[in-house]
Amino acid sequence: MLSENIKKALGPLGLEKVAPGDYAKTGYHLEVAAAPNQMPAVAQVMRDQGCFLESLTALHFREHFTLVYHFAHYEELCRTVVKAVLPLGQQAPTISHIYPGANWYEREVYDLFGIRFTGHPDLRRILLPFEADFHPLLKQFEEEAEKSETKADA
Amino acid sequence: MIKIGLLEEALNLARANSLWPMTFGLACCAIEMMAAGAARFDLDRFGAGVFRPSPRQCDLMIVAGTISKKMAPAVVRLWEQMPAPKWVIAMGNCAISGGPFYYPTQYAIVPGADLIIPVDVYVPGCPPRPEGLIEGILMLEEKITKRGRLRKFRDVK
Amino acid sequence: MLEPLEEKTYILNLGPQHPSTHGVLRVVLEMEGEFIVKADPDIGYGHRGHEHMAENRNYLQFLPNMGRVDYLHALAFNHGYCMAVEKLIGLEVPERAEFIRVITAELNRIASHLLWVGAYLLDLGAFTPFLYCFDDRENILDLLDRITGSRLTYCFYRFGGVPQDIDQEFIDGCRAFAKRLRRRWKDYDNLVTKNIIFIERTKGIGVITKEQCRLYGLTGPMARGSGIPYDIRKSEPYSAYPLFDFEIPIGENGDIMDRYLVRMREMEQSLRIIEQALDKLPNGPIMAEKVPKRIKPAAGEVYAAVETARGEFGCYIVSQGDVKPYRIKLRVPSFANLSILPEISRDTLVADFVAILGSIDVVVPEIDR
Amino acid sequence: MEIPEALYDFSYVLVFLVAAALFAVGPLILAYFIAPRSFGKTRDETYECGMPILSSAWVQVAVIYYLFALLFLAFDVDVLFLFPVLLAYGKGYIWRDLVEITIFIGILSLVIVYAWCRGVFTWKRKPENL
Amino acid sequence: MTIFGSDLFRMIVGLIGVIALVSVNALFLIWMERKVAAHMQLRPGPMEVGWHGSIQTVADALKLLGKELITPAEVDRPVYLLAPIVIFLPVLVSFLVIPFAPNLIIRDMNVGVLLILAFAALTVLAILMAGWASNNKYSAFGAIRSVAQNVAYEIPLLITVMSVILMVGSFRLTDIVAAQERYWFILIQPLAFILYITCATAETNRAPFDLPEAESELVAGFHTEYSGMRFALFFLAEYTNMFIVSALATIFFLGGWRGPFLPGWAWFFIKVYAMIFLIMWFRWTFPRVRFDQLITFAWKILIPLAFANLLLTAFLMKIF
Repeated sequence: MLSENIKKALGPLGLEKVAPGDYAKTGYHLEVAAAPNQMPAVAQVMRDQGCFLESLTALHFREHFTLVYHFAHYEELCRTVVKAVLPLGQQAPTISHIYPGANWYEREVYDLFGIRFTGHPDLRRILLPFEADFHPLLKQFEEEAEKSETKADA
Repeated sequence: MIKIGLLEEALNLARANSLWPMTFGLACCAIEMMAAGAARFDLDRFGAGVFRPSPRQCDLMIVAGTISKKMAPAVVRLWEQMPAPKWVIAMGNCAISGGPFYYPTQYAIVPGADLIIPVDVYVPGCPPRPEGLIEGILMLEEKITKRGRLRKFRDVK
Repeated sequence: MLEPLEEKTYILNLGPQHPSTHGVLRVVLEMEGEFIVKADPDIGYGHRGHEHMAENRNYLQFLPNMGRVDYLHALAFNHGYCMAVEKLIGLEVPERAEFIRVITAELNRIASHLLWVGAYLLDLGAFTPFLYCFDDRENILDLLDRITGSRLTYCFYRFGGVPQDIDQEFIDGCRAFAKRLRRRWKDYDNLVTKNIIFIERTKGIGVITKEQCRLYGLTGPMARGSGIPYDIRKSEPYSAYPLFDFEIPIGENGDIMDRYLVRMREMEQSLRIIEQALDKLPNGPIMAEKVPKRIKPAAGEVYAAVETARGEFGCYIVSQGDVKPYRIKLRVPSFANLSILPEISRDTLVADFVAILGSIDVVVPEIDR
Repeated sequence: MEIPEALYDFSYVLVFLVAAALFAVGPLILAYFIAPRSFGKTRDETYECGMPILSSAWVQVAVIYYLFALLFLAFDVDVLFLFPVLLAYGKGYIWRDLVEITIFIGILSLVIVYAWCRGVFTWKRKPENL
Repeated sequence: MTIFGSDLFRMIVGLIGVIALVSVNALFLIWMERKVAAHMQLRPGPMEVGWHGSIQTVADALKLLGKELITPAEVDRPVYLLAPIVIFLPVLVSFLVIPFAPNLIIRDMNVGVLLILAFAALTVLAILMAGWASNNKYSAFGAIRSVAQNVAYEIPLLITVMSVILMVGSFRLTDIVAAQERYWFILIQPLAFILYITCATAETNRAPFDLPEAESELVAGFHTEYSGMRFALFFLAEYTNMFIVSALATIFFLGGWRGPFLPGWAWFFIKVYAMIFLIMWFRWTFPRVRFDQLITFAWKILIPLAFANLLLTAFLMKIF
């Protein structure tokens, strides 16, 4: 079983959480929580296990960002989600030297959230014009408090 | 420079019957624009099927799709590079007003082609059917000649 | 003494308005003579902020957007989003609805592939097959038009089923179309596949290895052309696909020719799926019984993947118990597929570059979202 | 005085050349007067897919073109020598002219064989062994 | 004086005739191209402007006449302005020596073939001027490609034409037609005919060899920066060149004006338009070849074949 192998391989890294996921409900076979600094090591393990990077994105919360990495495998059905909590204003290490495909994903996350990746070879905006001065997917928490739920429901 | 009534009218008639559009698609509507040029709808029937890739050789810019803020300068530049006389058709709701993508906090699109270039004919729809685009081109022809086509397109029953 | 020119390379803009960039892709090429030293795709000219929009609308209001992300295979995107929301709120879809979804999505896949074949040959300079493909495609659009009410940007699936049942006329139309398309393939074979110029232009060009596929996360015909039998319909079965018998065509060399052949054979497989689904079509409701009027899922997250004509579309929804999603990430196939372009276009000629770019089958608004 | 026939030929060619030039210039002048004018900052900018240009188009072309140009020059000049042969061929000598033409073409063919072996006809970004 | 008088008359009538022919022919050919393409593509083509769109191209021409002429700022002005005129020069001169019927020829020169071949080279020059002067990368590409392509295909073209002339022993076009009294040369020179059509398609920049204006790569190729009437002149020259190469094919291989029942000029035009139809057929059927394939095809295959054909012709002439 691939998920067992991944679990075994991730063991020595001392991650926060490595647990099987509820596939029927969330679509994950393995849920992993890691620190951003551990991401290159995790990515290396996933690469050695033959997985590919399905997607990389971020979530913006009031206190922190969460980087979400999805890994899947071509031959075997095993989707692994890795979450890394990143405090606001901090940089995360890049994994684009391990997965070249992550290059664009990290640029997109930088573009939309303003998260910088250390060691990224070419961190430019990708979707918005280069001269744009905002990061659109950052939540406006103050504004949201004003809006009532019923208003959005209409 | 020189305007002679009869000559001008003949030229307008010729212009109306030979509108060469630019190969220029922005989003979903571009596919319907292609469909309008393809076998079933065949814009070439009206002489408007010669899609020229270079703006220098076009008469008609069909703004087919959403204009993003990143794309807007290019649209303006392309329009300016077209030689006069030139016309613009705003195809689809996005090109008319931003369409389904416009809402108060929208950051990425230009809500309407007419904010950046002058538009002659608006063809609504999301996307408009090819028949709609053809109708728009026929309307533009009426606008150019102030009369209508050389041979009036018979109403399809 | 003659001074040598300072720089041998120069910069060429390909796009955003260029006949072969399929919309508004821009590629900045650094060239030396006719050879490409470096290709740097500059995307975002079709960026419409779908993901930002998702956070400002409720679940149902966001549904029409899915038809406009990838307008060529809109129904698969409908499917993926509906599946994700259904998983999130725990909704069972009746079997007949799943069958209808499969039939319409496969028809749409054929339409998408047909458009690709046509547009791709246009890139290679052959104009006529483009119109043949469009002619065939119009037949599919007629069928789907009857059922879904639109030609291109479908918004047909609902949470818990489909809003409209198919009728006998549609079924007969599908069968007639399958017959017609099979006949037409002979024409395509003679006109395109066996054409010596086409073979010369595509064999051994733009080769992608299996390892490259993995590192860049390629999916869909791009990966299958390189010999990776990865198809969500088989490897992570969803909807009614496990009930049908079909194959995943794969290539051997990973060149443009293989990608072309994979797509051509996929159309045949799609026809098989449609015919089987029509044969086995069960009776019953087309809508789940207890669909909540107001969709307000509990806090949680879900990732659902479907196979579109271009590869894996993954819909990642994070809910915080609100009527609006907290975040929707659309994992679109072309984004990853295009990211390999700088790697495989190094040291190629412009003509080959155009051919390689075309073989990726990019839909720019899908990449830019 | 007898006017040589070739002079008549030249006069025809000359008249036609002038007429062609006039025929081409006429519409251009007419168009200049009747066409409207457009405006815009970027109207006179060089077209490059709707983007501002990043570098001049006047750059050194690929070196392979020079190779082909040289090859062509050598060939074309030599092939021109065949023209007189065409008119004289088959008049008088039985086999001698065939042998001569064969030798001539044979030598020319060797050029192609040589260029082929040296890899002129394989396009690479940087030709190595030339 | 009388000779000169009649010469002057012949010159003027010929000139008017040729200009009329060039204009009408181009209008007709463009219409024909659009109709042929349309019917091959399951669509009707121009229909609404005149009967079956028959005056569509007149409308196009008038429109182009009333179009603004933009001269981009960065161009090399004199060369840029001269190019559309230069491309038009060889077009008219070539008609001087083409025999449409036994007596329907403006000036029967003894160097007819050479005249056409020599002036055809001017087309390449005009394309190079247009592309290079535009200071547009796509145009420059188109121009350089065009030159490389034209010089590569000129040699096999020359050699192929030589094998025909070898059999006739004259550069006079009427002599070549006269030599085909018993049989057309296509019967004894089929290989030469195929070679000639291939090279002629390439020389006129028609698909599948239309690389100088390859739309999907180079936008509009060497005339990307030309608008209105200037662009129309390039178009006009292209279609007239198509007529000229087809006329030469008719003269060299299809027996010129020869044919039963109908008058000579009718046969001539039937044959020419049949050839043009063939070239159009190529265009709407084949994908475009890649540039290096195009060049190496000429050097590796066409030139050796043309040489072989010439030697074979020379050899057979000695035997029979």
